[in-house]
Amino acid sequence: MSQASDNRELRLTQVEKTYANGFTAVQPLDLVVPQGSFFALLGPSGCGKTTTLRMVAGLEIPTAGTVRIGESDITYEKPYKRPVNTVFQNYALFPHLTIADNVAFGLRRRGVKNTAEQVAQMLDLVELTTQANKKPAQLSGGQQQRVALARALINQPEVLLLDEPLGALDLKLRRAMQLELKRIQTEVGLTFVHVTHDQEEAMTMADTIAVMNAGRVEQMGSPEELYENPRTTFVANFLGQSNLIKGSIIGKDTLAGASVVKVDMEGTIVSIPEERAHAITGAGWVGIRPEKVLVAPAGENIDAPGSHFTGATIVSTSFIGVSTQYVLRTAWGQEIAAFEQNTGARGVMPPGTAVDFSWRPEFAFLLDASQDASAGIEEH
Amino acid sequence: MSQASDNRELRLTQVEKTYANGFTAVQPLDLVVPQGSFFALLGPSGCGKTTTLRMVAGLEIPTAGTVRIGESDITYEKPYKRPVNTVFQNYALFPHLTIADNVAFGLRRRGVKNTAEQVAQMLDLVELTTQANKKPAQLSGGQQQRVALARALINQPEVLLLDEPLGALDLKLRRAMQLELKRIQTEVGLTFVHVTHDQEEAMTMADTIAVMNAGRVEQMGSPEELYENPRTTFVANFLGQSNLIKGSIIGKDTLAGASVVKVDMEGTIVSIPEERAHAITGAGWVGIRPEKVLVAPAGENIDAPGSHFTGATIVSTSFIGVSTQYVLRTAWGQEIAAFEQNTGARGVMPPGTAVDFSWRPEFAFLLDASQDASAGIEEH
Amino acid sequence: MRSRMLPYWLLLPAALWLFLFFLIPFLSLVATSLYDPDGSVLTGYHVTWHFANFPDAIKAYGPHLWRSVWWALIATALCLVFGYILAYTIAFKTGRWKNLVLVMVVAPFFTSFLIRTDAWKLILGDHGWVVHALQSVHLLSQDGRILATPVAAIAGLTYNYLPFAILPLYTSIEKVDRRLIEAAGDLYASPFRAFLNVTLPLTMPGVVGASLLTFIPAVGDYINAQLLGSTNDRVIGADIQSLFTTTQDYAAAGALSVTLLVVVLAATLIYVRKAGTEELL
Amino acid sequence: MRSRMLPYWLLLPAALWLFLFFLIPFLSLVATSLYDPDGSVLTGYHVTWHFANFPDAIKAYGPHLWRSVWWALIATALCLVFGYILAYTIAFKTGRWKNLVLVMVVAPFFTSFLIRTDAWKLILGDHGWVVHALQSVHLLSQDGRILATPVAAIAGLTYNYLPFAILPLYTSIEKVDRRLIEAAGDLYASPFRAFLNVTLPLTMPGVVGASLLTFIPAVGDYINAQLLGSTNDRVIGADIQSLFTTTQDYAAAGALSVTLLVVVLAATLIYVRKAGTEELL
Repeated sequence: MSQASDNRELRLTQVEKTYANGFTAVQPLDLVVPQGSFFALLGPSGCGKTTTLRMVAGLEIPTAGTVRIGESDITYEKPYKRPVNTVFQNYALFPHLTIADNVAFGLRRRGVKNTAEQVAQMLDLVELTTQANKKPAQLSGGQQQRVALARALINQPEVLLLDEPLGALDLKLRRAMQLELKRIQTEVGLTFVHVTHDQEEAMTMADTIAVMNAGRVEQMGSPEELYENPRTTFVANFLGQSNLIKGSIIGKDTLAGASVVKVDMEGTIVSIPEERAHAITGAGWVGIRPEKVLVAPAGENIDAPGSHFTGATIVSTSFIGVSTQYVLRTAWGQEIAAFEQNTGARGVMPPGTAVDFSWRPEFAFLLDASQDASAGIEEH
Repeated sequence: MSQASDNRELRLTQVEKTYANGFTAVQPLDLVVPQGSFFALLGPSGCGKTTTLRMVAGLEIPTAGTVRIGESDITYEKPYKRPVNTVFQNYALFPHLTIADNVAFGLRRRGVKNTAEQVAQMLDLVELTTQANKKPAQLSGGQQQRVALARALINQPEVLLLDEPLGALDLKLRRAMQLELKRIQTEVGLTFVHVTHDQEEAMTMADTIAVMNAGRVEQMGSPEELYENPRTTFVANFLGQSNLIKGSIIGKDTLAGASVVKVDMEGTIVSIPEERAHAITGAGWVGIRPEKVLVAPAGENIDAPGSHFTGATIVSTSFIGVSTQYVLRTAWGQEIAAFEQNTGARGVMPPGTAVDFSWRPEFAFLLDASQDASAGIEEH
Repeated sequence: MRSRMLPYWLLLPAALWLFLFFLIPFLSLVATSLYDPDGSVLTGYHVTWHFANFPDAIKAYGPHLWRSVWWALIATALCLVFGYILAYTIAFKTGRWKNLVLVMVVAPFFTSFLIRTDAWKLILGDHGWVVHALQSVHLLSQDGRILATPVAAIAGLTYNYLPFAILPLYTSIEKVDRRLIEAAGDLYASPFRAFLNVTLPLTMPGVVGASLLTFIPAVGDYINAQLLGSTNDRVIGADIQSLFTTTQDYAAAGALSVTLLVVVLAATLIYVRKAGTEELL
Repeated sequence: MRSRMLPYWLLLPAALWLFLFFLIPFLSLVATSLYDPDGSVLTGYHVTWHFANFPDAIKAYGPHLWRSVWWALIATALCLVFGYILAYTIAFKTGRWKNLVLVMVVAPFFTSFLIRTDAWKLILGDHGWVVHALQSVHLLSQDGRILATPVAAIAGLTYNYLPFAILPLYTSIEKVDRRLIEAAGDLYASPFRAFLNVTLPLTMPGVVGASLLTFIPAVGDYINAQLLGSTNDRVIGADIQSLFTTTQDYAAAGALSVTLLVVVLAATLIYVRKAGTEELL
């Protein structure tokens, strides 16, 4: 179905969805997904990411705005006429059809007579050739997921939509399927739009991530950009974990030839690179990722030239194999998290240990303090 | 119900369970769970851990062996007469009763007339006071989990059994509930026996972990012991991730006053401390955890004196925020995994980079090569 | 926009159904109940708003109505007890035989209502083996009989409506999560208390459904009374039937039908409210 | 050890049920069907293995049996069509009105079988508004009638057994995962193809259940034929009934009953096998 047009990017322009009951699931939204890219919509449940996906699939009609693939406007096109296929959250395999018939379903509906060869190729791609004549219920979760993928891919859609495709799998299997999906996307070169609430999944697979919250895109960029330089507290907390420390912004300065913003943080002056400072006056949140916080017993040398703090104590220590997670109480009484990889260079420090900690100033970021510091930390 | 006896440890002696169809779910098993400890049974599904738990609860009768709490033999005691309560996998809250009535259920069955005060205290402990008059279906998953906990704890059982109590929660909530459960266990001081297949969960919470596989306990010990010094390939792979590299064992030696076992590993002689060597002749697997493998661009200095290897290439790079996961191809053609915390000390190295890698020999372990190197890696 | 009216259009079949199959018959009946009682096939029938048809009919047939309700209640209670035991056994205790046993239970339904009732007539008849057996152990006097007694009629009702009781009971018992029963046991409830405090409350929808599915048709049934009961013990269904077909006293027949309908609806509403299962309706 | 025999003991109620309510009536019937045909109330009845009862009965009543089967088939087909439309509408299109509409559909069931049929008799009667309406638009001749025709009898069967068709259909349609229909649409199936290729195959258990629940009782039914049909169009249920009660020719009644039972069982087995839903039984 891929057409020989030059640019078949997916473009959402001012797309909006308000339901009959007045609830606005998606605020006016602009998105451009380049052809052949792996794009992730990341956000908590209810943020509008699934509604956005369904509007692309044609399962919901936008209240306003347009959905285009290349030059063709598909905003009001019926779902069964769109060059778009979906891998549904719970796979939605047809229970009364065999695996082969499930995979052939789309081709047959489009009038393709001889589907056997294409089905065989596709089953080979997802390594399910031996399961062709089984019914979906006889397959494991991971196998069902691959059938759902094959059933969508065989139609060679211009855009493949994935709605939390790995949500039903357990942790280890999920990690394995992430690599698999990424490999297949690279191989077939289609545009993938992937909806997920699992930040690790989005970061592992996507070229570009759009973080959604309450119907809006909070920030969009590559995984590294979003992780290293979040613009809002929501992104800082939802994508990984962040320590946010209150400070008052002093103003811009130049340090070793680079523009920085200086902040008085609990009596210590820290310098944030200007491109990482998303507030320039008043109060601000100084943010730092736990793995950037290096800890050592009080007085020992720390390999992180920059912001150095003394007088902290370890409050709790969790050994989780790969790393140890510490919670420190700082001299000014705040609890902050620090991760240390168990490289073996140092043993695990028990709670109560007096420690110093430090971070390289170029990894801190500065956010506007008018935002809720706990936005994006899932409540229960 | 806690009795004034000196030692109310839970003791399973040669407990065995074979079903009518001949399947042996639990091979003869000895376990001692000290009073007041947090004990985890960890293993993949079907390993017999849940059957073991159910035999303690009285929901299954052992084919042979005895279950004792202190001096009392409860092997054949009816479940409703045991000083044991369970937090079930899907909570098993009574849908027709309010939260308060759910929590009061056990007390009422034992003839306690005035339960209001104890229920109020217990709801306070799990922070659900305001939900007392709701029905379970009106609560979120995390709240239901806490009701299930309160309903069991209010009976002050001598042993509290937890059957994958966090399995139905999503990742972030699971991590929060782990800390909560651990806090409550420390507060109430009861014996907790916790069944799980999530190794991170077991390591975060338990004092002692028994790793089960195919009806047998493979290894038992503290989380650090099991993680740092696994005795079988199953434990090495199931509890975290391991690189296993084939080598031929040369024999014992003494190095700087310590007993070591020397192994010829792909041309390099490595020394494994004797207490970490679980094979002493023939072929062996040299095991090393990915976070112990330090990587640097070829020729750069690595802060890990010991086994040093050159001529490797990065095959894949996954940035996951907290850390970057590399897969390297070694000079002898094997793929091995290495994790690097994103402390900011070095940027992410792209695939194709020529690298050296190294690990401290005291963190390697040596396993018998007759074992399957992929045991415990969940297949799909 | 395009489909805003669609749901309303699609409600049409249901509305039509209700109109055709409930409202029209019901209104026809109500109209009939208000006919001039002196009408006949020859003189024609006319709605004269003759409300006296109701007290007249109730005066004449009140005891029969009362007997029908009473018999139906006893039959419903018996159906609930037997049905619950059977359904519970099938749902919880038969394991892999479950399907076989379910087929066994539904099997009698494959013979028609009438044939089954006729067969019972043979069995319970004065020369049948049941009477002989009961007489030989002196549970029944030598000239005692079962056929043509209320016992036979109620037994027939119970037997004929038992499948209607078993199916909803089975459905709701089968849905009970076994883990809840295990949890009750874990929380110091003996098997009996677990049944009272967990299983029974959770299966109330099935109990209510079974009650309604047996009581409602049993009240109007006259076949069992006619074939198995005594001619002295007339039930309201038989009265309505003969008024409609033999006597052709449509006014009385209509009044009696409406009265019966009101009694059944009232009984249902009170019962459902008492059982606390309003959400079922 | 202690509970190894328990499951067998618990199978007892089901076995007892089958014995009492199916095997005994069935064996009684079979015995009856082999009575000496010359027996009477006065001379008594004896099993003489008189197999000729069967050809005799079939010869005498074959056309009636054929008519019953034929009418039941038509009524079943009509029930399936109307029932599917109604059940589909309720399950998929009524949204939050679902419960209300379900009550509407079940409401007619609250009046007894007999009263409903009698009410229909009034409606379809020669002086009822249906006939007048049809006559005034010349769809029916001035002396044409509906009552006392096969049309009325089949309409009555359809009407009375429709609730039995709707409930299994509704249950199975309601269970269909809407996401499968969305998935079919996503995979280039128009709504009509999605219905044919996904919804319909997935609801086959409901179709089979509905067919059996209407066909089986409809074959044996004689009330509709008696009240609404013509006296010239006798059905097999009426024959059995009058042989049992009026003529007291137990031999012929028994032979006819057994024949009917065999026909129904055979039809069921063939149908279920054709529909490929053996696992339902």
